[in-house]
This record gives sequence, C-alpha cells and structure tokens, in this order.
Amino acid sequence: MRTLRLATPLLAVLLVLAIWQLAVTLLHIPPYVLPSPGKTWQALLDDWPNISTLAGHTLYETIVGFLTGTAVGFLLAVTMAHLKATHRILYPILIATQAVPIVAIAAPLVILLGYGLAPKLVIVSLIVFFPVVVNVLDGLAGIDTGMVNLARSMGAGPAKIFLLIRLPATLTPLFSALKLGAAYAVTGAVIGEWTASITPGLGKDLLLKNSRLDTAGVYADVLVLTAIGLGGFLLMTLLERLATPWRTRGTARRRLRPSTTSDPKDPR
Amino acid sequence: MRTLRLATPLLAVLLVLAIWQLAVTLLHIPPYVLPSPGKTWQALLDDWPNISTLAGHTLYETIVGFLTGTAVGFLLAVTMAHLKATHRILYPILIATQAVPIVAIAAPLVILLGYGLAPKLVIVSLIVFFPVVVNVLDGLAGIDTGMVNLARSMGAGPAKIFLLIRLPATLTPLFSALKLGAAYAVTGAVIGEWTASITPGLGKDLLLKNSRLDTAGVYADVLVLTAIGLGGFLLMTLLERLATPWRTRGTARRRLRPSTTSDPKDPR
Amino acid sequence: ACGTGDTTQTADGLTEVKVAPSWIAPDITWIPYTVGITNGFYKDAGLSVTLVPPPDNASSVKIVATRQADIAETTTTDQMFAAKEQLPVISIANLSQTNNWGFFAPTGKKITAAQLKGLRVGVFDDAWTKAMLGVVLKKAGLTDNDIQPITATDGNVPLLIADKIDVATNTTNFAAPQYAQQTGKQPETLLATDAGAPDIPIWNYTANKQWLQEKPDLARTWLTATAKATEWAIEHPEEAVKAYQSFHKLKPADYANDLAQWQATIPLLKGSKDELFTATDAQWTELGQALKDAGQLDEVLPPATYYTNEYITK
Amino acid sequence: MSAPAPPGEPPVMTDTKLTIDGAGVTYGHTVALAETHLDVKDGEFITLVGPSGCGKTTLMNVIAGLQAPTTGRVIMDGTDITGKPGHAGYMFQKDHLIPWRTVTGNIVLGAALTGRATKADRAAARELATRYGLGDFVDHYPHALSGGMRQRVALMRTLAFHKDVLLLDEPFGALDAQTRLDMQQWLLDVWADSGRTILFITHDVDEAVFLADRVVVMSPRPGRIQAVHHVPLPRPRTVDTLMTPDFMNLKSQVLSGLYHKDDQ
Amino acid sequence: MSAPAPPGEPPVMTDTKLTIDGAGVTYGHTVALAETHLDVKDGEFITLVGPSGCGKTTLMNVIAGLQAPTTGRVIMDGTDITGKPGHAGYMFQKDHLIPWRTVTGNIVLGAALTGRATKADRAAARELATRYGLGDFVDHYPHALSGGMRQRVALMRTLAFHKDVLLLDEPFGALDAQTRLDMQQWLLDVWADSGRTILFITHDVDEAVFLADRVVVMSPRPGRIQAVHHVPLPRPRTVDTLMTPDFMNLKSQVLSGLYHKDDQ
Ligand SMILES: Nc1ncnc2c1ncn2[C@@H]1O[C@H](COP(=O)(O)OP(=O)(O)OP(=O)(O)O)[C@@H](O)[C@H]1O
Ligand SMILES: Nc1ncnc2c1ncn2[C@@H]1O[C@H](COP(=O)(O)OP(=O)(O)OP(=O)(O)O)[C@@H](O)[C@H]1O
Ligand SMILES: Cc1ncc(C[n+]2csc(CCO)c2C)c(N)n1
Ligand SMILES: [Mg+2]
Ligand SMILES: [Mg+2]
Repeated sequence: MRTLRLATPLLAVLLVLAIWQLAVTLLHIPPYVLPSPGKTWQALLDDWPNISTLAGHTLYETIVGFLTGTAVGFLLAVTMAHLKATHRILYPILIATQAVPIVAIAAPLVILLGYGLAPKLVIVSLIVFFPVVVNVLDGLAGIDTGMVNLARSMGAGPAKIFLLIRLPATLTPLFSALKLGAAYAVTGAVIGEWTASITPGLGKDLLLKNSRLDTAGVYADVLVLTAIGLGGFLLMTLLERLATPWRTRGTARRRLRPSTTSDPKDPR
Repeated sequence: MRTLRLATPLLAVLLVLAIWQLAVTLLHIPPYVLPSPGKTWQALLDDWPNISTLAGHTLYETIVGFLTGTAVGFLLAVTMAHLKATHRILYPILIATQAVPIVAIAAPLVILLGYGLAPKLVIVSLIVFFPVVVNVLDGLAGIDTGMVNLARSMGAGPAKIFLLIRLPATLTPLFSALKLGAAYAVTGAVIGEWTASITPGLGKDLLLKNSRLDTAGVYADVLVLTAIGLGGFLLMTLLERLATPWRTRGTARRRLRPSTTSDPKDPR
Repeated sequence: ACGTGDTTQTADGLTEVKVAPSWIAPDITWIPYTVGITNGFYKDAGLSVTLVPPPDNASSVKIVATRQADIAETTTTDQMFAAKEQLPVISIANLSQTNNWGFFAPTGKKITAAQLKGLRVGVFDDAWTKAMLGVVLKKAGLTDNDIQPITATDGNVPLLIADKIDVATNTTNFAAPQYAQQTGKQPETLLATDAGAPDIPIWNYTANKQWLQEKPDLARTWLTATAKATEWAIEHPEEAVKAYQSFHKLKPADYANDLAQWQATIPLLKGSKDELFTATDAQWTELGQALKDAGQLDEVLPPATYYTNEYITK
Repeated sequence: MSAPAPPGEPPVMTDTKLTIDGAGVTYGHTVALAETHLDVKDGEFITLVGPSGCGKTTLMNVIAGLQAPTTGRVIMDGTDITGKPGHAGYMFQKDHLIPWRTVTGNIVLGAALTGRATKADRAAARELATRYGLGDFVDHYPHALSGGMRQRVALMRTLAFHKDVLLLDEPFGALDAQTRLDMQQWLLDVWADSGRTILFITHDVDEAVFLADRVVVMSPRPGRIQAVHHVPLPRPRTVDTLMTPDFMNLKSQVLSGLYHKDDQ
Repeated sequence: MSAPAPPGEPPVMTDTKLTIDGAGVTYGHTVALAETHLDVKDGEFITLVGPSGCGKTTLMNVIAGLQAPTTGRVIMDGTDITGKPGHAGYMFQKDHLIPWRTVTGNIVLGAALTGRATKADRAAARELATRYGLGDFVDHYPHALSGGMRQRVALMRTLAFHKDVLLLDEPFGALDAQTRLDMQQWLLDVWADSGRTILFITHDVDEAVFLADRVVVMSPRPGRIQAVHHVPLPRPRTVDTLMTPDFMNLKSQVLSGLYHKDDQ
C-alpha cells in the first residue's frame, strides 16, 4: 500500500511521457513543434550547467514572490474580513488587478521599479496573492459561528479569536490557495522575466531558445519549471498534512503533547 | 445603509481613478507610458464602435472558456475525490499544466487544433479549471463526515450523497473557485488571442495599439477587459448568495417552499 | 529608477550607454554591439555599453523615451508612430538601408500579391508588419479582411513548414536561412518592394532627444564605435558570429544558421549607397506617405521631425 | 435479572430480526466495543443503557453498517449485512441536520436520498412537524431552531424514513419532561401500529424500562453486554405504569446491574 | 409556588450578583424570549426549566453577552454588561469542542484565549480529566470521543475558566445516570467551595430541584418566567435527599407549574 502510494506519482510521470511520445509518433509532430521526451531529456542533459544556474535564479524569484504574495494576500484578506468598509472598497480593485493583462502594466512597472528584482516580485505577487485573498476571505466568512461565540463568551479579543479559532478553521481554504499559488508562482516568475527584467533566468532562457527555434531546449526548460511548480505544490500539501493532524489522527503526535506527566493508563 | 452598500463600489472606482490621476500628475508619467484617466476615457469613446464589437468576441471566448473550464475542473475534482487512484495519478499532471508557460504550448496547440476558437477555449479552460479542481477537491475532503454518514446510513448511493450532501457542503470553496475563474477567464481569453488565433478580439486590438505606441488606446481596452472580469466576478458573488440562502436567512424564501398547505400559525 | 539626466560613470572611468534592442532575446542585429564590446571598440572610445532588452518588441522606443535607455534599435515605423504620439525620440541613424521585408511561401508554391486573398498569413504583432501588409494589400486591391492573419509571437517559419500557414511575412535575412536550415531548400519569396511598397530602411537607431541635447558627443562617439564594430563584423563574419555566440552563451549548434542570417544581413546594412547609417528625407517621406495611403497615419510630418544625420561622423 | 444472551447461539432463528454475532471494535489499543452477541426478535423494543464511552454508539454504528466491526458480523433477516448500510433507520446522537434544508426538507431527507421526495412526503412531513410543535418552523433552516427542536426534527426524519428496524441513539436527551413524555407515547404508538423493531439508547433508566421489551445493560469500557432484563409489564403502558411496584422493582434491578458499586 | 419576580424591582441591590432587567429577544415576527426580569444573588444556584424552544438558551446567550437583547439589559456586579461577553463561564448546549485541540487543549481553552495556557493550567486540566474518567483521553482529539465524553470535556472547559458566574445549558444531558450523579455531586462541591453563582438549564425536574436554591420555570413560546420556586432543602444534599417528602413535594409543585394541562 505504501509502495503503491509512492509508485503512483511515478506512474503519472510515465503516463505523461507515454502520451507525449505517442502524440509525437502518431501525429507525426515534427521536433521543432514538439520534441520527443527523449530529445527533451537529451537537451536537458546537454544544457544542464546553464539550466541549473538559471533555475536557481528563477527558483529564487518564485520563492520570494510566493512568500510576498501570500503575505500580502493574507493580510488583505484578514483586514477585509474584519473591516467591512475596506472589503467593499478593496475587493473590486483587487479583482481588477487580475483582469488587467500583465503586458499592459509592464511598461509603467519597469519605469517605476526599474529592471531589477522588484518588478518581477511584483508580478509574481500579483498572481499569487489573489487566490489567497479569495479563499481566505470566503473561508473566514464560512466559519462555524458556534466556536467563535464560545471564544467570544470567554471574553477573548479579536486577535486571540483569530489566532486560535478562525485561522485554524480556515486552514483548508488557505492551503488550497497556497497550493494554487505555488503552482502559479513559477508561471509568474517566467512572465516577470519576460516582461520586466534584464537579469537571467529560465524564463528568459526559454524565450531565447524559442526565438532560435530550439524547441527541445524550450521543453527542457519547461521540464525544470514544471518540476519547480510541482515541488512547491507538494511542499504545500505536506505542510497542510502537518498543520492539520486532527484530520488524520485520533490522538495528538507525541511531540505536540506538552510535558506529559506520564500516567499512560487511567487507573479507574 | 443600502445606499452606502451601493455607493462603495462606486467609491472604489473613484479611488482608483484618483490614485491613477495622482500617480500620473505627481510622478510626471508621460501619456505614452500611462495615460491619464481622462485621456483613456477619451480614447475609449473615440474608438467605441470598434472596441464594442471586439469586446463582444472576447466576451464570448471568456464565457465559453469559463464554462468549459469550470465543467472540466468540476468533473475532474469529483472523479478524483471518488477514485483515489485517479487522484494520485492525475493531480501531479494537472499541477504540471499550470507550471508550463502557455507560450511554450501555443505552437503544438495550434498544430493540433488549428486557429479557430478551439485553441483559445483550451487556453481559457486551462487557466480556469485549476482553481476549481483544487478548491472543490479540498472542499470535498474537508466535509463533515457526520452528514455523510447519516446519508450512508439511509442507504443512499454515491450519486445522491454527492448531489444532496457533498455538493452543497462544497459550495463555499466552489464559488471561491468560480470567482477566481471568472477573474482569470478574461486574461485567459487575451492570452488565447495573442498566442493562437486568427479571429479578432480585444486582446489582439491591445497588441496592435501597443505596437503603434497608442498607450491611451491600450488602456481603453484594458478598461473594458477589467469591466468584463469584474462583471463575471460580481455575477459569481450574486449567484453564491442565491445558492446559499441558509447562510443569510432564518427561513426559506417563499418561492423555495414547495406547495405550502397554508397554516401560518401553529394552533398549539 | 526613473530616468535622470545623469550619465553614469563606471568603475573604470567609462561612460555608460544603455541600448534597447528591438527584440526580446539575442538576435543577429545585436552582433555589432557584441563585437563592439568584445573587441573593445566601445572601451577604446571611453564607453561602456549595456543592453536592455524590451518587455515586448514594441517597447524599446518607450524605454528610450522614458530614459530607461539612451538609444533604441527599432523599426522605422516605430519612429513614425513615436513622432505621432509625441515621444521625445528621434532617429539618429539607419541600421539597414533597404526594405527586405516580404512574403515567404513553401518551395515550389510561388505567390503574387493578388493571390494572398483568402490565405493564412503568418504575421508578427509589430507596427512594421502591420504597415507593410497594409501597403501591399492596398496596392493589390485587397483589404485586411481578405486574408487570415495569424499572429506568431516568435518564429513563424515553423508554422510555414508545418503547413499551418500558407505564407509567412518576415525579412529575408531571418526567414530564408531559417527555412533553409529546417528544410534544406529556399522558400519562395515575394518582396514587398516587388508588390508596390517603397524601398525604405526597416531598422534604425533612435535616441532620446534630451539625452542628445545633453550629450551630443556621446551619441556621436557611440555611433562611431558602433560603425567600427559593424564594419569589422562585415569583414569578419565568422569571428563576429562566434563572438556573438559566446557572449550570449548561445548553442554552437546554431552557428551555421546564425552565420547564414548574418551573411544575409550584411548586404542590407549599406544598401546601394555603400555607406552605413546615413538617412535621407526621401526615405522618411516615402514611408510616411505609404502609411498615410494605407490609412494608418493621418498626416506626414516634415522629415526632420523623424530623423537627423547630425550625429553621424564620417 | 435474566441471564446474558448466550454467546454461542446459532446466528439465524425464526422470528429473529437482527443478530449481532460477536461484533467488536478496536481503535489501535483502545477497545471501543468488546465482542458482543445479541439476538433481536422481530417487532421487539430493546433499550440499551450503559456508562458514557462504553461503546453504545459504536454498536449502533456497526449495526447501521457505517463501521465495519474489527471482529464478528451483523445479520438482518438472515442476510449478512456487516458493513452494509441502508437497512435500518438510524437517529444519531448528534442531530446532523442538513444546514441548507428546511425543517420539512430535513424530514423528507431519506426519501430525497433514496429516490424522490414527493409532494405527499412533504405534506406528511409538515403534518408530523405540526403535530409535534414545529408547525411554525416547517420552512425554517436548522440554525434558527432550539436544541430540543433540532432533536425532534432528527427523530421525525428517522421515522419518516420508514424502515423495519430503528436505531435511536439518545433521541430524547435534549427534551423537556413533558415533550419527552409526548414523544415517548408517540413512539410507542408508532411502534405498536407498525410493528417495527427498535433499538433505543438512553441514559434514563425510567425511560429504558418504560419503553422496552428487554433492557440491555452494558458494562463500562471496554463495553460488553453485562445483563439483559426482560420487562414483562403489560402494554399499552401509560404514565401510571411508572408508579407500579413491578416497574419500580425492574428499575432497581436495572440500576443495580448498571452500578455494582455500593457507594452513595 | 412562590410569586413571579416582580417586574419593577430596582436594578441594583446589595448582594445581587446578576440582574436581568426586562431582557427580551425577537427574531422578525418570532418572539424568542418575552421581556424577562430576574435577580440572582451572589453565590446562588438557580436552575431553569421550561419546554423546548421557550427561550432558555436565548436567555443564556443574552446573559453571556453574545446576543444583544431587543429590549432590556443585563447587569452584573452593578455594571451594565448588556452585549458585553467575557463576564461569565458559559457551557453551550452544543459542546463546541475545538476539533484541532486535544482534550487537554480544549479544557485550557479559556486560559489560552485570554492569556497563555501555562504548564500549571495543563497539569490541572489533565488532573481534572483523569478524575472524571477521561485519563486515557487527554491527548485525544474530540472526534475520537463519545458523546458523553465530549460533554464532560465541555463542562471541564467551563469550570477551568474560573469565573464567578457559570451559565450551564443542559450540561448533563448526554450522561448516564451514574456519571450524572457523580458530576452533579462534583458540581455541588465546586460550587460550595468556590461560592460561584450558577445558572443551570435542565429538562430533568429531579435534577433541577436537587441542585437549586431556586428553580425558575419558564412558559412555552413566547417564553417568559412563569414561576420561581424556592428550594429550602438543607445542604449538603445527597442521593438520600431525593427520597425525602419535602423533595417529592417540591418536585410535584414544579411539575404542575410547568404543565398546566391536566391530561396524562
Ligand atoms: N435565527 C433565528 N431566527 C428565528 N427564530 C429563531 C432564531 N434563533 C432562535 N430562534 C427561535 O427562538 C426560540 C427560542 O430558542 P431557544 O434556543 O432559546 O430555546 P430553548 O428554550 O433553549 O429550547 P431547547 O430546550 O429546545 O434548547 C425558538 O423558537 C427558536 O426557533
Ligand atoms: N477514532 C477513535 N479513536 C480512538 N477511540 C475512539 C474513536 N472513536 C471512538 N473511540 C472510543 O470508543 C469508545 C466508545 O465510544 P462510543 O461513542 O461508542 O461510546 P458511547 O457508549 O456511545 O458513550 P456516550 O454515552 O458517551 O455517547 C470511547 O472510549 C471512545 O473514546
Ligand atoms: C527570431 C526572430 N525571428 C524573426 C524576426 C523578424 N521579425 C520580427 S518582427 C519583424 C518585422 C520587423 O521588425 C521581423 C522581421 C526577428 N527579429 N527575430
Ligand atoms: Mg454515544
Ligand atoms: Mg436550548
């Protein structure tokens, strides 16, 4: 069972590779449109020193942008959940930011922020923050009022109620958003590199290879980008498991039990 | 209070316009980088016959793509929630689709699907389906087992349990996803028009204007795109309200009460 | 980061000049800058040249207009629209001297302008393509609605080879070598100039007007050094392409293609006049008139609004 | 006090409706329910009493088919239904009202889940609700009900589900004495009319004896059946029954079986 | 039967802990609680009985400050605390255990919410849990507890919150007779030791009389205080108290106050 669990993602990879290979073979897709998995792998190996360095840059942008976007989204959601006025004023604005094509704001962004890391982070954050806002906001609105009332009856302040009741109750939508964000952050970093940067990265490299019709090289980059996105997603899934032990366990993990005054059996 | 409610989105619009105007004035941003709201409005009015026609096309792609994406995402989530095997195999693949920059798949997409509506719909769907999958899947996993057990004890089949218990319990995350999807769908349509299409639309128009350095025209298009995104989002918010009356009301709406055998007062 | 008037001095006492190329990624038109840098032509002139690629291939003029860069490599149409939108930029030199833009069809499928009707035409989303296409169609008695324009964000040659488009619009120096590389054959070519379009330069160097005013000599020095580098690259195509490849960390496998493209570019640089850079009133007026005829421009301004030869030193 | 049900009984008997054949449940090291044997006759009214946490709810879950027992099996009408739900009407200890269904909607839930809730079902549900004091609330959502109202709705939902076997887990725990008496009487009427088989968990020994044909007493954790008391009191039973010496006698028997300790 | 509390009483009295001064709650057209007046003395043990849906929980919510009454106010220690929570320990009718906190974590919730749950708090919580039969479960999450166990944890949480005034809404509803007796006894001990003021809702008239200084009887919807019975039985009370004629007498008084109807 356990081995099966570990085997399925592998199976997924094999499945994708099989479909990919089949598509290339059966539909006679030429390599400059879609290279075979083998060719892509070869391109990845050939260009590895370069790709690995660039991946480092892109990974960095992805992580910093993800963290910034998450933090901003979370703070916005919390503020908006508590102040109805900000909610009604900010929400339409936030949605607007998602409907604006990034290319349209690239020029002002570059002009305001220059070509460094800043505009890239803004672009990644802009993509990541939105699911966090929507999910956390809806999650907070959907909370069981019973527990909140219990906490209120104890005279707890909004901060404490938030930390001990609302926040844990919102973990599911929050983690959904973090998973979305982790998957989007890579794309964000790529778009950031395209629109607003002179610094190197996989996104730039992809563009270069694409313009030079090096399709195998493009897909080698895509493979690495996908791996980063998947990695982020899986990391969030793992964090979710750790953050919600009561969903899968009957008793608390041993290290979560503070100072056990060892009486393993009730002597009744 | 009611007028205040209606006034706040208007306030939001005014706020954005004010910030926009201020930024342009104070930072001395030249009109070819960021035109003032007034100039943008003028450009919108000047080009209205053209813009309104194109907006129709883009709106159509947005709606059809949104519906397709939502349907696909929903079906995927439901399948994956019920068949653990598909879950473990499909999930990594789905995440991968989000980490792949769309430009990288534009070429094969066109080769496979041609230049019509199809590749655009695929691109919009690809963007919209993902939040639906993640949110619905997590929502379904987080359901109170008590109600499900009750339904099971009544010998209900999985389909009925899904329709009457799981689905309504998942409405909050589902609508969160629909809101995200509605905001993303416009961007999706624009990217679709850029990468793989022959038919006209606001996205294409935006590119043309951009290439002619007609920044005011670009922002006029952006204004319309934003309006479409906002409209979709608000529509979803409204639908959510209608779909979850028990959250805001103590008794069912009159038209939801089937065949009332009028005894308004309990004669006890 | 908003552009200031100051010229930055680098650590080794060189003056920095920022150049915004016309393409988002390294391209053979970058060869002169690369050679200028690697062969020390710029350094010898006291310059340090930095390349600032644009977010999209329509933005280099904007970058210069806002002084994020000093000089842009753009198309002449960009300069026309820049003047119309009153961007503070002016063309200071032509990069190429001829119009080598046209239509490319698969080997054996010759086309004429009239035959474009109903075809799937691969286009780029830049102003030049739009302008030339308009001019050619107009001359052939067609309109934009008579063809199916298909936008390619990157190369459109693959689409042509895959038979996903009937005709690709491009320039001879890009399309022909690419097509040859993939198929081993030459594509059928219909040059725009053979379909009624004027023979005017495609690419030019455009500079910020204020910068020119502040540092006229810097502009001159840069043009002179760039001319030197260009001449050297024309003389030594193999070395130039190799330098370009290693400077931008490009794949050696592309060497043959890059060399072919550069060799196809060389004849365009001087045209029939056999000299670099110098522009004429006629070129700009003709272009303006063509755009006006195609309904893309309302009025043609005096040529001096578009360009100046003032910074070219012989 | 009658003898505990002999463990080795043949699983299928004539007129036996339900057999719990050695069912036991373990969570890791916690024994929630020790191996349990019980035969329930067709139309019998069984009440279950036992200390908190002894496994009463666990036993109900097993009979309802919601939980596969770690050992043993459950047989209804001669068929092994272990782990197969849908054979009994089950009222849970928590009310589990569906927040998005009105009172009527909750009462007809069983019909809706297994087919279609017809107009007749809804009319019947409204009538039921009106009869038992919820006439003003048929269109209310559960969050607007009081605790006792919710419990009554849960009971009506179980009864409206029309099954031969009813499993009721503390159905009257949140009701006041008067409403409780009304509901008990009503339940007895329904039972007498329809001949259903009922398993009823309660903490009220009066209630246990008053309602039952047999009272099953469970021991503290790990829970097992400790005693089964036959209640030969004549039916129909009324409030007066509560005062009879036979009743008092039986009650004290059950109580003493329930608590061996002699303190208090 | 004593007279109902006169409505016009001055709101603040010496040795009055809590005054409910004309508090009433209306939802749209539904009167959930009619205007109610009640004075509770410091250290008094009040029990509340009344039919399902009469507004007992609503009254508790109002006193706890969770719900602003439509009319009237609540005064504690001479201060108006209407709509201001945090002045009383409140055990809800539903247990509302926090799913992500263990039994210990739930018991120390009050401390955690208003400051920090110290080691001593946790040790005390574990001791409490062990004393009342939950020693094996201190590290369990609520979903692994039985109904009665959950209720006990909720009660411990309320007591561990150390407030002068306790509002208990059917705290023993899900407990078996024995555990219930234990818990009643324990509650009386705690009360006697600490001198807290207790308002206690129950449906068990025995329990109401056994525990109370005064039994408050509420009328059916729309709920209002119908009668207040003084219980002059001597303390400490034990199970024997339940058999005394005085007790029987009081019980039947309360019952007859509760149900005017002469049927059954
Ligand atoms: N949101 C609401 N909308 C309408 N009516 C409500 C709402 N909340 C409560 N009520 C009504 O208020 C009345 C009093 O409810 P309350 O919970 O106080 O009763 P109770 O005396 O505690 O009953 P029980 O003993 O059953 O718990 C009930 O009739 C209930 O239906
Ligand atoms: N998931 C679980 N993990 C560990 N122990 C569990 C779990 N679920 C239930 N238990 C234990 O099983 C035992 C029996 O629980 P059950 O709910 O059947 O008791 P009960 O007799 O219904 O009690 P009550 O009268 O309090 O409702 C309890 O000790 C409980 O803690
Ligand atoms: C990799 C690459 N492919 C094609 C072109 C050509 N191109 C792009 S836009 C345009 C019109 C005039 O600028 C032309 C010819 C290029 N520059 N780089
Ligand atoms: Mg139980
Ligand atoms: Mg209540």
